[in-house]
Amino acid sequence: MSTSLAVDGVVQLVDEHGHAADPAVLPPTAELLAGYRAMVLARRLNEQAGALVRQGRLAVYPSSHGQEACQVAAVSVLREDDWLFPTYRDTAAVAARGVDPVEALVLLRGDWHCGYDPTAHRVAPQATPLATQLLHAVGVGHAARLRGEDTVVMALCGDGATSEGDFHEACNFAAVFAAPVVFLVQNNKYAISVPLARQSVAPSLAAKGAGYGMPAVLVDGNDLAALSVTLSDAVRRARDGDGPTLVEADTYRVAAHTNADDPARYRTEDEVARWLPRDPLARLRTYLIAEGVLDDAREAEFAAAADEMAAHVRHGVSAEDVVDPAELFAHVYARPTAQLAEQEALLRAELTEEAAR
Amino acid sequence: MSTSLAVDGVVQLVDEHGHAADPAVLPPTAELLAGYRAMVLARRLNEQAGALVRQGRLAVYPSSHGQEACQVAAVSVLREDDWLFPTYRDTAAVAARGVDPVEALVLLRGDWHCGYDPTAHRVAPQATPLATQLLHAVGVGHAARLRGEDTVVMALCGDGATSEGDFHEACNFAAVFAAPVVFLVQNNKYAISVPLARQSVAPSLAAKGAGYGMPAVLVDGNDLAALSVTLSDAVRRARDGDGPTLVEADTYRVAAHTNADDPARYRTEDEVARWLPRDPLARLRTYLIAEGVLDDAREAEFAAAADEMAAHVRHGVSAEDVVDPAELFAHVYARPTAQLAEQEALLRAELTEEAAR
Amino acid sequence: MSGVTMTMAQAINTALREAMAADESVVVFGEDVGALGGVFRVTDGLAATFGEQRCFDTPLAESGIVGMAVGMAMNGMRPVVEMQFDAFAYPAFEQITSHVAKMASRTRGRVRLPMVIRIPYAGGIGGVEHHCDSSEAYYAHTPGLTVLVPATGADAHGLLRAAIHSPDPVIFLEPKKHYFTKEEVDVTAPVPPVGRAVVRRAGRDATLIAYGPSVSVALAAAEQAADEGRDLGVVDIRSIVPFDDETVAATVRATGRAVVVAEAPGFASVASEIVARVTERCFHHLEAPVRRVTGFDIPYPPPKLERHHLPGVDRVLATVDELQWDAS
Amino acid sequence: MSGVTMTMAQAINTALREAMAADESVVVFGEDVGALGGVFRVTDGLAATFGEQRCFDTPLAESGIVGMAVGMAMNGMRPVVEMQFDAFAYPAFEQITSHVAKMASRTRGRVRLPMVIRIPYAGGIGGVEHHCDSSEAYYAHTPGLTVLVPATGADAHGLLRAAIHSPDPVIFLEPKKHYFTKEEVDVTAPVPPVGRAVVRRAGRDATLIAYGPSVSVALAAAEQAADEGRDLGVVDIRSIVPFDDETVAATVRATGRAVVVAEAPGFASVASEIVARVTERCFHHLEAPVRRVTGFDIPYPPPKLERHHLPGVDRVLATVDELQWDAS
Ligand SMILES: Cc1ncc(C[n+]2csc(CCOP(=O)(O)OP(=O)(O)O)c2C)c(N)n1
Ligand SMILES: Cc1ncc(C[n+]2csc(CCOP(=O)(O)OP(=O)(O)O)c2C)c(N)n1
Ligand SMILES: [Mg+2]
Ligand SMILES: [Mg+2]
Repeated sequence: MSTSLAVDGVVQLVDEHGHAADPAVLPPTAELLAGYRAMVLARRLNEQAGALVRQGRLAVYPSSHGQEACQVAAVSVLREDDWLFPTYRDTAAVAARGVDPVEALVLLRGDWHCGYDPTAHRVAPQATPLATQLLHAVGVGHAARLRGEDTVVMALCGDGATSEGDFHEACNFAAVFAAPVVFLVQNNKYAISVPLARQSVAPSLAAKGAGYGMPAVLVDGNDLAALSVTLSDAVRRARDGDGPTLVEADTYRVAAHTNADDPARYRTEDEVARWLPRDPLARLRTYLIAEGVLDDAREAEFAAAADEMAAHVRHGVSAEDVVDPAELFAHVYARPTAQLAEQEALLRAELTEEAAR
Repeated sequence: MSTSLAVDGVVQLVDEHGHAADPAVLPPTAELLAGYRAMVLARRLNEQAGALVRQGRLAVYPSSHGQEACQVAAVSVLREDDWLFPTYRDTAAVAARGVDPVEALVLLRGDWHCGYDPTAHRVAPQATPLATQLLHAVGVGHAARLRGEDTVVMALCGDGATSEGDFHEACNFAAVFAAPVVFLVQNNKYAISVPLARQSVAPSLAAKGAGYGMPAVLVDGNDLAALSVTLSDAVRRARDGDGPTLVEADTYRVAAHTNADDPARYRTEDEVARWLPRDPLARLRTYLIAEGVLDDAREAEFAAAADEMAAHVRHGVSAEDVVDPAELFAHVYARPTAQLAEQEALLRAELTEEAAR
Repeated sequence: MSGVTMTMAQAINTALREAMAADESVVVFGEDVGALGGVFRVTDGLAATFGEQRCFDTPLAESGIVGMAVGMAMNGMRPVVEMQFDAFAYPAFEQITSHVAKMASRTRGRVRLPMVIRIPYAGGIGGVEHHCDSSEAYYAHTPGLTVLVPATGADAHGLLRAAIHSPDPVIFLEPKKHYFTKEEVDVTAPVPPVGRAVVRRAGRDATLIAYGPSVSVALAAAEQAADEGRDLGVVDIRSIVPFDDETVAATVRATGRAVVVAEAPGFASVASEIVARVTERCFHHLEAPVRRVTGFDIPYPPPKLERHHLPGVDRVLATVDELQWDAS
Repeated sequence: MSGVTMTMAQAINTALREAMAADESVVVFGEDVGALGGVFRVTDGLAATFGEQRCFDTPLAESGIVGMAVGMAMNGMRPVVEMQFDAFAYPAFEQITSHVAKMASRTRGRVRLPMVIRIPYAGGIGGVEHHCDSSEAYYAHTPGLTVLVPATGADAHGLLRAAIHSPDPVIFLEPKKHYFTKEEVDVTAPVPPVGRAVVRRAGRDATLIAYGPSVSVALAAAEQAADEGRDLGVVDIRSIVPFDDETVAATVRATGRAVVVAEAPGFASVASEIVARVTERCFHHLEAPVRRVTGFDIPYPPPKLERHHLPGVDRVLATVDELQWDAS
């Protein structure tokens, strides 16, 4: 669809009042309803994880509150054999992909660096060093192409991450090799405390696409319909061998960077308040109710699913699932070196002694 | 001048036949004549250095043959208190800036890493690690601005270097801080053996400017007049506090990457031959002769200057100007550490013993 | 001592303030150092006090930050930049090794880079991956860099003043587990010299050699050993480069036994270097080989397992026990 | 031995060819590795033989090359990438330390990265700045990396086969001064194991411990010492990580004296590590402290001065002379 590949202007299909200017270009209603349900779960996951942090049961949680449309759309446009490359903020997307959120939260609970099997769901570990994972995404995509597979890779990053050299190298490699990658930049206006104006003085982050010879789209990141259509187009191009696309999602980080952050130091409550009416859930809800496909029963059903997921998360995160410290040595090399075996033996002896005391 | 800031199309003022479509927009003839003279010297320096390599008196020389218009224009638009950031290929530009070419060739003769005083001429050391120097250029410019100085920094790099993360970070930092930097990319179509098509599939390298919110210009890199006008405009903008400009010079590396290179492995003689008629010296010569400002006497005068310079280079490069090995320890820290003093003593003792044998 | 009680973060903040007040050319920049005052609040209030020209946020790019600092230092400024966490300094590695470390040598001393790269460093705070690396070996191995690691608030203050004053580039490693440790700091004390270790505790039986976050561990171990009748000295290296052979070797010669304590993985580390150079210098005074208690040779563990990795008092004392006491 | 005379560059080329022929998932990429065949011609003809899908040039960006290799290794390939010169691997340092080294641990072994990073390495060729760094310490200190350094054509061939076959990421350091050294290489010899040192020369009086470009120096020193009546053994480490303590310690215990020879600056280096671990293991067998002959702690010198920096036979023998021969 050509509208979604227009660089000038923001692609928006459902406005903040839940109104669709041209319902004909919207995804099927069933799809939107499923997307709404997924956003309800994503929001609940953000809330539940936040609560667990306040209770001291999670060390830290970077919330995607306000960005749920991105979290859901990034995943819903993928096939099972496609890959997702999420960041630390994209736990909800990881969960939407089918990864048990309890496994995803292992990172933030501090048990291990990655709690799920990346190959099982084709979800890379949530990346902490900014923009670095975008290159891995290109490599995964290029490898698939070399084998003649039509796998597509969805690679996420933030507005801040676009300033890193690795963002540049990833976009350029993807373009030069026509790698099947969709770069989704969630422009939530902040990198911790640093506002967008300090990352870029370009008219948009999508404007960077031109420099790579890559189609780029600026889309309302709180409009699930617009995101779905735009990302689907981009995925189709990638799948067809037409190379990567850069998608900038115009959204907002409603919550603090993490619980450890103090946004009062760098932004006003007013600013946050101005974004609340653009909430991705509210507008789609309005639209779906108006369309007559969302009613109280359905809402209750979704809420129940969210409750169930939240209960599962609460229970799972609280379970004392202690990792054997010896595992620290187990994976460094496929076969532990003599040196690591020695160090493991030392630790084991200490632990035995500790236990005996 | 607005034409020179147009992104679409290549800025060209004097075509390869020496014809100027609109003489009114050309720089003053005296300036062009001086530029021609400087190109004659630059070409001669390239030739002389090449000869010294063949004679084994220089280890290596990356020639800017064919790129002399860039080498000269990059420098002629600068004020004495501006800064130049050259690469390994820009020895001719360094010399055009007033640095003794013998000092510049110290690097390639293997005596030291940088043979001239960067602060004396405001010429940074010729950079080897690609694109890294562009960030230094931004820093030098930003420091000047913080002190209220109107210094401008001319930062050079090649087409290959634009793929490096540091290129991206430098452009972005410069744009965000409105630093007084002119980025001049000499797009000579190759990075050693790798053709432009492997660096970028964008319509031009100038297209990258948009992603930084930076004006960008594509200019005929073999047209000294066009380069002078374009770069002067960019320097003026920078000086006026209007921030950086990206200038892509469309040129060609006529010689091998260095003497150690074998271009037959990756490009045809035909391709090179197609570029020869676009030679920067020939066209300006034609133009200046037609204008009646260049005659045999002048040419002889320029040739004599070139001869003199070449003789100076031959003589200087051949002089046995041995660096005291103890200097290896002298500059690592402002005050050598005890450890380095020990190591220096060891070396001195060895040298004394060696001499005694 | 006319000290004021403050955290290490405040001591560093104070040093920055003093340096900025004393010298217009001192500028502070990095990620989140402006309005936020840094994720550890080390730069708190500097932008407000000195203005956005003197303390400012940059785009999110570490190579960019260090590279820009190089240029500013080339042009008369004294930049003090912050890398947000140890592992996030790695994108700047090329700038650090190929330029920060080499510019003075490259230019025969004509261009020196008086700049400081501050790095919140090492573990012990339960941080997730990439937030707890001990990266000193990378810098210490790179000639041209000065590498300082304070262990106390007073040294954090004093050594940072010295670092900013230095004509050479300094990697300044701040043990983040001590950021909020309170201590009496005399900000009027003379600026300590770069390149001098300090004996934190005298001891006759054996010497513990430590730096940064491991100094407090070594002191606690010495305390406990004293209860058990063994008199351990503690040397705080403080300045990894330049290294103070004199102080360290003198102490080890006196005791004949030494253990090096450091958080970083031991292989090809600063601890290896200390073992090697102490042994070279004190060989015939040694009753036992100099031993190391370091982090394991593994990537930094997840928060819940870090206590197993980090050198603790027990592991230090167990190693001291192995120093062949029967032999002497 | 059914050997063929070839240069080390050809030996590596042969190993690449064999691996590519044997396994479709082996791909080679980097800067100038395609049509040009690499600036040292190590990848000569691979693109022609195996096609542009299997051997190709990338945009000029080292972090990009390594990062893309990580992704390809995550997805079933065995990438073998070339960094054009040692110092040009530094832009990839973050990818190497934060991902290449850590991916397996991060994912509890679920994602391993069978990839090789080939680096033309060290000095002795009169290269300008940034072309002669000895960077092994950076990699050896980083847990999760295997670090191999061949000293001979046969090992270059054999160890590269082993590296490509390894389930773990390997940093493969190729001593560029030997690229054009000719040697008989038996390409049918069994692939050597990773993690084993080799005794290149037996010797009773003292042991020279070396790797990569320093092995030939150590052998020449031993040769000369023999003329002077001193019998020096030479151990070639070959595999810095994993390290073969057994072979090294056994040899040193037998001689009681050892000198480590390496080009890299000595401070916090692999040489420091070897001194430390040999001393820890052989303390009571040592007649003298283990000594180091390394590069000075300075940035790599300009071409005309490099001979003063690099460990040479004279410096090695002078150091051997200092191993307290009177004492025994
Ligand atoms: C290479 C690197 N540098 C610094 C950091 C520290 N850091 C973590 S999140 C963050 C801000 C990221 O902003 P953005 O990319 O916009 O993503 P968001 O957090 O808004 O989702 C920073 C600086 C990091 N993780 N990696
Ligand atoms: C970071 C880095 N990587 C690799 C190299 C090796 N190298 C030297 S020149 C060159 C090609 C540069 O091409 P380009 O930027 O187009 O400049 P040109 O040589 O054409 O002037 C390469 C790959 C280097 N100097 N620095
Ligand atoms: Mg953001
Ligand atoms: Mg080029």
